[in-house]
Parts: sequence; structure tokens; C-alpha cells
Amino acid sequence: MKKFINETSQVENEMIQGMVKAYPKHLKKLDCGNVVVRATKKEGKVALISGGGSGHEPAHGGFVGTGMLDAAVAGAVFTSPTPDQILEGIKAIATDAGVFMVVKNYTGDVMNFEMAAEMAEMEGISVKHVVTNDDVAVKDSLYTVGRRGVAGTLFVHKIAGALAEKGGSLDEVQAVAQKVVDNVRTMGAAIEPCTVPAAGEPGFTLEEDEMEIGIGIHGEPGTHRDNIKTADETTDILLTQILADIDYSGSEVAVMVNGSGGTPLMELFIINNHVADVLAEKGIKVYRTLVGDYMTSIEMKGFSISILKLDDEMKELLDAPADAPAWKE
Amino acid sequence: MKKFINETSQVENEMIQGMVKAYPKHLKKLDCGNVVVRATKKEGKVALISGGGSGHEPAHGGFVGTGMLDAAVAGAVFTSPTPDQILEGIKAIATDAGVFMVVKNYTGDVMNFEMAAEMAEMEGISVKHVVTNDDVAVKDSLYTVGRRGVAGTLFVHKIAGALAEKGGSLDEVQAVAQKVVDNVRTMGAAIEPCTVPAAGEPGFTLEEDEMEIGIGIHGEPGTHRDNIKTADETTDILLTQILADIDYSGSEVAVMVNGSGGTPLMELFIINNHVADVLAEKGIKVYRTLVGDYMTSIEMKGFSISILKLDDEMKELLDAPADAPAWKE
Amino acid sequence: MADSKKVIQILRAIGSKIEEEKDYLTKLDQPIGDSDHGINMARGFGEVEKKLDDLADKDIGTILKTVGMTLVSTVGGASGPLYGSAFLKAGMAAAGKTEMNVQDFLEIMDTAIQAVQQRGKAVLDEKTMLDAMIPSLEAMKAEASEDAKTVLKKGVEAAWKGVEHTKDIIATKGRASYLGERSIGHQDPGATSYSYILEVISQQI
Amino acid sequence: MADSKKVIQILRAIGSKIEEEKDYLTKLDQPIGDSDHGINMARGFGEVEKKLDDLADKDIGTILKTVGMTLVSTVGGASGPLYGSAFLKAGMAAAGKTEMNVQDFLEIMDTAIQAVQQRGKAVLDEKTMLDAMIPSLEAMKAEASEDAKTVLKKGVEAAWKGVEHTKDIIATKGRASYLGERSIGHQDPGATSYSYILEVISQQI
Ligand SMILES: Nc1ncnc2c1ncn2[C@@H]1O[C@H](COP(=O)(O)OP(=O)(O)O)[C@@H](O)[C@H]1O
Ligand SMILES: Nc1ncnc2c1ncn2[C@@H]1O[C@H](COP(=O)(O)OP(=O)(O)O)[C@@H](O)[C@H]1O
Ligand SMILES: [Mg+2]
Ligand SMILES: [Mg+2]
Ligand SMILES: [Mg+2]
Ligand SMILES: [Mg+2]
Repeated sequence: MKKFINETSQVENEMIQGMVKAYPKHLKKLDCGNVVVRATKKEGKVALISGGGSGHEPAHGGFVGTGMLDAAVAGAVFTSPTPDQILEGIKAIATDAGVFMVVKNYTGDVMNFEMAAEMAEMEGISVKHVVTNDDVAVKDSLYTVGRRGVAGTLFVHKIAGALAEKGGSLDEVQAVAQKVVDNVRTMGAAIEPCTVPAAGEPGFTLEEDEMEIGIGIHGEPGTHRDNIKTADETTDILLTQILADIDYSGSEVAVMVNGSGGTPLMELFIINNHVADVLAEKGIKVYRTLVGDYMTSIEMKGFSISILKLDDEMKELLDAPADAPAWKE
Repeated sequence: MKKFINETSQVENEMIQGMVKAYPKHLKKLDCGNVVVRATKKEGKVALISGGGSGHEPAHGGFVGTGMLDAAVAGAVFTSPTPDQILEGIKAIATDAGVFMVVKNYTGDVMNFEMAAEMAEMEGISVKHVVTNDDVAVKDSLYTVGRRGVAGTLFVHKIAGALAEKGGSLDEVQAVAQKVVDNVRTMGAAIEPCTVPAAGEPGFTLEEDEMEIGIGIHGEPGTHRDNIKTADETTDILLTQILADIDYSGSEVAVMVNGSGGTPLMELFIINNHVADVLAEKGIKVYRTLVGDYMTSIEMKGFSISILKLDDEMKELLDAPADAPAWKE
Repeated sequence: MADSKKVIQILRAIGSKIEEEKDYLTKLDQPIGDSDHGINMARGFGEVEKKLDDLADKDIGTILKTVGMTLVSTVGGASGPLYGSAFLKAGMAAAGKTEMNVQDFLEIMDTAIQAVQQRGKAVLDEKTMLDAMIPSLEAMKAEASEDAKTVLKKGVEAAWKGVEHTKDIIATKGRASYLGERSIGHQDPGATSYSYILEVISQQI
Repeated sequence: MADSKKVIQILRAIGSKIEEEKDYLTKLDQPIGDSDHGINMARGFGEVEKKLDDLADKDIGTILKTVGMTLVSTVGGASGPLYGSAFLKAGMAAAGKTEMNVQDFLEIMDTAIQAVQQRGKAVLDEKTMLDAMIPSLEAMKAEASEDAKTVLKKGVEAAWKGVEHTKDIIATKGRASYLGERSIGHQDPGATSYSYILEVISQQI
């Protein structure tokens, strides 16, 4: 394992400290643990909290700021944060308008956030939440836990965050968050694995000519392994699945070409070149494009494509001012 | 070589196309080649142009926008652009106020930009330039070509770009650019190499327990190889060299912890945690910190630390509005 | 069967076992999960360890509740709320007790396993820890009139049989469910960690 | 020694040779550079190749100038302006000529190598292409009264000797200079590519 780290047990802690020290005007760390909140609390608005395991940087701490999140809770690498940690975050940001949780659909995340919400409710804080599940690599059926929440979650942070900042009520924030969840789909692929520092070994292995199609953001296996193909061919495989899941035809969309941490921007742009061409060909109008590392998997060499079908409300909120370390508008 | 690319000969072209398609409100590509200019030309101001080989994304195209560059010229991967290509860029952005070139100190870059400037002068365009040379891994002596220009170059783009946007004259822009060059120093390290697509093989190899100290942004060797150390120890080695080169004591500085493309943000934040601690201990006040991929080396796993000693003028210009894809203020 | 002191001794032994099997449990979590189950469990039981000295003179209920709270607040992931809820509810069932017999033990286990079912909304044959928990509990209940050693021996056997069975089935809960058919052939980490825990109890009493 | 047709034939042969040695030249650029010299040169001479058909009926000056312009605008890096300037200036020296003898050739080479010195501001022993160029030119001048074959044979020998010499010295110009002492032991790619070019000329005339 070759990494620029110190003690593996200190990775999450030092990472959060380094983030807060980089952006002292934006961020503050709670004393009680790896919870990042806005440097200046904004009263009177619905407060947004999200989080999950560490290893997805800049998610989630990088999206704390005006127009986006109020708090981000960072668990151990790839491990959901604990209820008491989430509760501390909720208590630090809670206002009379209530607290809204953006939770990615993983058994661990859902259970821990739910427990935290139960505890917060007992302390008189109203809490609502949305569960994101944009990953079309996984079947959504009544007999499974449904799709995974992946990079599309960022659109929920941005759009729900903007509505909260504008003074939307807890119900309104929940409604727009759910609308984003209903309209965003994502799929990814990877050619090199990532290594959880505490594990010391890659989470999976791929042959020199192999890639994993439909990879999860924790290195979870996807739909299948395939011979490594050209960027255009790989992009086609992902786009086909995404576009089959929602009818995007004739609509305006936001596109996110998200890097997994070890993928150079050069390759993300090459991918976006083809995404743009394919969507143009299909008559799907790209309203906004985001290219870069938003929801990573430590140093995994992979990427995902997210496509969000927009309406006027979502367009306005997507463009609304934001000032978080990793998203400025 | 595992990469998300198509034909290796199309890498630069598709990368630039993908970038321009991602940011159509910011960027436009010239028909004649891989030159990116602002989508809307701003008249009456000194026009800034920079560039170099491709493979440093988001540099340099990502820094074209209000308050920063007017044009970025992208050569083949790790290869300086050609004079005629640079000349096209100069002609596309030239105004009566003149054109200012930000050139990194490499024999190829210097010669190609100089030839382009000679050609532009023949067409009646006034051109001045600065050569950046912030890499303290390399000795600056009368008998060598001097230090390399690396990530500190971004501070020149930002600060000189802000002065140009405010209406500074060509001489004033040159003066402030030179002031940044005189006050910024950088040094980097790497634990995994990068592969130029057309070469198909890594530019260097490191053993499982080795790192290269003082690595260049094209994978050029640095001062020495060393056993891989903790992030804090590696950071100390780089900081010691940087802080020995300029007297920063008691001053305010801007810090950039720059990723080389394959380094996860997690590790960059861990590094920044220690940079912040060391500077605080030494009584050097951090005015601003930037953490992320600014000047990469394709997918190299490495990082650099840049420290810029600020004065009031540079502070104001660093904070001035900017709206480029990779730098918003 | 066991007093507070014994319970603490057992918890200490569980901690050692989990630490010992940390890498193996993490490895099991690789093909069908995210390679952290052993790390999560070891982090949690490591924290539990630190609290045991202060619990020496407490009743079994308080001990188990403290373990539950510690697991909830340090393990994270799916196993944190699951094992955490199990110990929390077990603690409630054992409230005030300073001794427990086989009957008490089986009731406490029943409550704990119900807590896992409630929190995780899973049933048998979904390739989770329940596939070791439920059969082991049933096996133990069937032998309830025997002595503690015999009861637990049956339970451990059934638990490991359940672990074996997880290899043959498709995961429909937890992270492994994303794999669908591809989850077949792999052993469930949570069922495995539970079986180690029961094994330690059986060895210690 | 050579007419326009011959010059074009030589340029074609240079293109093939560079393409053939592309990987080797790139490899030489790895330890002391950025692994692109062969790629740069092959890209440039590949473009030159495409223009040769249209140049068949032109004078040697025009041919060489076109080659120079093509190299300047396609090679990039350090070698682009250097080889580009060399051919551009060579073209000026050969302006109007449709035939050249050994004397002409040596004068043209002199001009070309001076152009490299002007553009790159380097001198002998800085571990650059000049370490093959300057000694080869001197060796050829010393034999100037001999026939073209003999002159070139001497030049090629001296060029390769110069290449060998680059292994022993520290680079003080170009990308390799960043290495200081660590550049010792490595052969200069630019000196090598020049020696191939001279070798092809010597074989073709
Ligand atoms: N809904 C559920 N009910 C019961 N057990 C579950 C459920 N979901 C997951 N598990 C158990 O949790 C284990 C995984 O735990 P762990 O790896 O620590 O958490 P995570 O999956 O969040 O990384 C699985 O092996 C399985 O036994
Ligand atoms: N100042 C200079 N004068 C003469 N030749 C030089 C100079 N700088 C570099 N060179 C030559 O250029 C060669 C490198 O060319 P190339 O790899 O194509 O360019 P770059 O170094 O920009 O990648 C070196 O091997 C050396 O022979
Ligand atoms: Mg986990
Ligand atoms: Mg080069
Ligand atoms: Mg797990
Ligand atoms: Mg080179």
C-alpha cells in the first residue's frame, strides 16, 4: 500500500482536520468527532446534514457551505458514521425550521441515520430525510435493498441546499430532494481498485486487461467484468443503462462526469467529449455539465456518469449561489 | 497501460473538446488547433496567455475565464506547444493593451513562446512575458537553465490575471507577475509514476517502498530517491527545502497543496493538516489555502506544496473575482 | 450459568477473538462487501474492552447495555446498529440480573436476535448474520433442558452450519445484495462474526 | 553530391529511420527527460513526409525551408524550435540551389548548426544535440577535399563519438540539466537523433 498517510488509525481524523484548516472561513469541526459544520451557523432555515463513510472526498465535507449542506458527518473509511456522531451534527445545526438528512441507500447508512433521527426526535428536533439511490448498476426490486446512492447525491445536496437557503420549509425541501432522487441516474466503471488504509490491501483485483462495469463507490462489484475497452465504448455501455432507466428524450439535463479519485482529469474530459456527443445525437439538451472529483472512492481509477432530468425549479436551484469549498456557483 | 482513452493520437484533441463542451459559457476552442480562449473576448485589457504540454489538467484550459487567462495553448502531452499554435492564441486574444505570456521555465516552452512572440511582434502586437521557476528541487545557478516552473505558476495566472482584469497596463501586469515569481516556491514528491499515452509505459519506475523527492511535473527525477515515509515526514522534507529558499518568517502566505492527478483528496488534506501545523509553529501566517488538483502530471500519484509570500497587493488580487472552470472566487 | 464477572470475562474473550479474526472477517467482506467487517467489529470491541474494568461491579443488564451503546457509537456500517441494538435490547432483558441461568440466557438471546430483525428488517435466508443467529437460537431452544455446555455446543454447531448455508444463497439484504447472483459461493461475514462470538461464549462457560 | 530529387529521397529515408527508432529515442529521453523525444521527432517527420510529393520540383532551399517550418509547427518541445530553426536556416543558405556539392553541403550544415546554437544558447559539452553536431561538422570540414561518401563517413563517426561522450558529462542545458550529477551515465536523445539523420544522409548519397 503506497499512500501519503501517517497512522492508518488517524486517517479520518487528520483528513478532516486538514480540510477544516484549509477552509477556516467555510468550515468548523465539532469537538466531539469527525463532524464538519459551517463556520457560521445560519439560523431560521432548514438545516441540511449528509455524510457517510470517509474516502469519498470532497464528499461530504467539501459541500458544506452557503447554499448547500450545513453539516457533514464522516465515518471511518467506507463505513457509515455512528448514530451518536450524526446526532451531534444534527444538534449543532438544528433550527426551528427542522433538519433534513440526505442519506445514501446503504443498509448501514440508513440504519445509523434512522437511529440518529429517532434520538433527535426524542430531543424535540424535527427531522426528515431522503434516501438517494441513483446507481442503475443495481436492480431496484421489492426483494432487494434497492439501488445504491452514488454521485447523483451531489445534485440533491445542491438543489435541496439551495431551496433551504432560500427559505423553503422542511416539507418543501424534502419534496424537491425526492424530485431530484426520482430524476437522477448514475453508473460507473473502474480499471484500478482502491485500498482502504486500515485494510492495507486493494478491495478487489482486476487483470491487466479487465475492467469492472457498474462498480460501486466502495469498490463493490458491479454488473459484470469486461475486457477493457475504449473510453467511448465504456461510456456507451454506461449511458445505455442510464438512458434506459428514465425517459430523458427531449428534456434538458445536468451531467456529472465524476472521477473516482485516481482518474486524471484528462480522461474525464475525454469521456465528457463522448457523453456530450451522444446526448446531442439523441436530442437530449445538456443544460449544465460538471466534470471532476465529486464523490470519489479514495484512489480508485474509475468514473461515473450521472444524468439529472431537469425542470424549471431544479434548473433555478442548480444555478443558485453556492459557496462550499468544492462547489462554488 | 490502463486508461480511459480512445486513440492515443487523439488524446489531446478529445480532451480539449471535452473540456470546451463541459464549459461552453466559459470556453471556446479555436478552429486551428488545441487553443482554448474565453467564450466572450474582453476588449481593452491586457490579454493573458499561458500553456504548455497537455497532461497537466485542469492547467491550463481550466484557468481561462474572467479574472484569469484569456487563452491557453495545449501542446501534445508533456510537450510544449508550437510557435504557430501559440501565435494563433495570441492573435485571437490580442488587444491594444498588449498580450502577456506566462511561460514555465522549460527549454522547449521558452523557445516556442519566444518564437511565437517574435512572430506576433512582426504583426504589430506588443508581447511581454514572465518565466515561472518555482521548483526548489532544482538548483538555480548561472550555469544551468535554472529552476523548473511548476504549480506556483497558478498564482501567477490568478494574480496577474486579476490585475489585467482591473485594467493594469502591460508593464504593470508584468511587474506583478514577476513579483509573484520572486515570492513563490514549490517542491513535490511522488510514489507512483504517470504514463504518457503515446509512450504506453510509465515515465519512470519506483520500487514498492520508494518515493521520488523533488519530482518534476513531467515525471522528471528530483533531488533523490528515498524510502517511503509518513505523510508528515515527507511534508517536512519538502517544507524544509521551500522555507530555506525564501525568508518567509513573520509573513503572510498563500499555500497550495497540489495533487498530481492520481492522489486522492484524502491524502492531500492529511498533508495540509501537517503543512498548517508546521507553518503555525514557525509563526508564518496562512492567509489562504488551496487544496486539490491544479497542475497535474496525468495520473501520477504525487503532490507538491507551493508557498507564496504575500503583500497587500497580492492579497487583494488573489481574492479578486475569478470565474474560470477550475478557479472561482 | 454466568454471573457479572463471568460475563465480563466472556466479553474480554470475544474482544480477543474478534481481534484475532479481524483480517479474516475483513477478507470475507471483500468479494461481497466493502472489506471492513473485521475492522468495524475490532474497532467496536476494542472500545468495549476499555470499559470493562469500570463495569466489574455492575449487573449483567448494565454491562450488556453499555456494550450495546459502545458498539452503536463506534462500529458504524451495518453491523454497528445491528450488533449494537442486539446488546442494547439484551441489556434491557437482563436488567437488574447479577446471575443468569440457561433459561435467562435463551430469553436474552431471543430478545437480542429479535432486535436485529427489527433494525435490519431481514428474515431467514437473506444471507445475513440472521442465518447463523436464527438456527442457532432454535437449536439451543430445542435443547433448553440440558446443561449450559451442551446447549451452547448445539448452538455453535447450528451457527456454523448456518454460515455454511450462506455460501449457497443469494444475498437480498445488506451490501452483498447489490451483487445478486454473483453473491452465491461467498460466505457472509456477519454470520461468521456471530458464530465466533457464540463459540467464545460456549468455550468460556 | 545531391539534387532536389536526391534531397527528397534523403528526407524520406530520414522519416523512415526516425519512425524506426521512435521508441528507442523516446526510451533514451526517459531517465534524463520526459520520454517524448522519439514521439516528437516522429510526429514532425511524419508531417514532413506528407509534404514531400508537392516539393518534387522545388529548389533545395524551398524544400529545406518547408521542412523547417513543418518541424517548427509540429514537433513542439525543445527539439521542435531547434531542428526547425536548423532546417529553416539551412533552407535560406540553400536558396535557389537545385544541386549541391560537398562544399555547399558543409556550408549549409554550418548555418544549420549555428541556428541551433543561437536558438538554444548552448555550447559544446552541455550534453545536447550540439555534442554530436559540432564534432561531426568539424570532422567533415577537416576532410572537405575528399568525396562526399568519405566526408560523410567521417562525420557520422564523429557524431556517434559525440553521442558516446554525452554519457560522460553533466547536462547543463535542456530538461536533463535539472538532474545535475544524476544525468551522468545517460546518452543524450537529441544527439542520438542527429546522428541517425547524418547516418541516413551518408547512406543515401
Ligand atoms: N439488513 C440486515 N439484517 C441483518 N444483517 C445484516 C443486514 N445487512 C447487513 N447485515 C450483516 O452485516 C454484515 C456486514 O457488516 P459490515 O461489513 O460491518 O457493514 P457494511 O456492510 O456497512 O460495511 C453482513 O455480512 C451481514 O451479515
Ligand atoms: N538549449 C539546447 N540546445 C541544444 N539542444 C538542446 C537544448 N535543450 C535541449 N536540447 C536537445 O533537445 C533534446 C530533447 O528534445 P525533446 O525531448 O524533443 O524536447 P523536450 O526536452 O522539450 O521534451 C535533448 O536531448 C537535447 O539534445
Ligand atoms: Mg462498510
Ligand atoms: Mg517534452
Ligand atoms: Mg462491510
Ligand atoms: Mg523530451
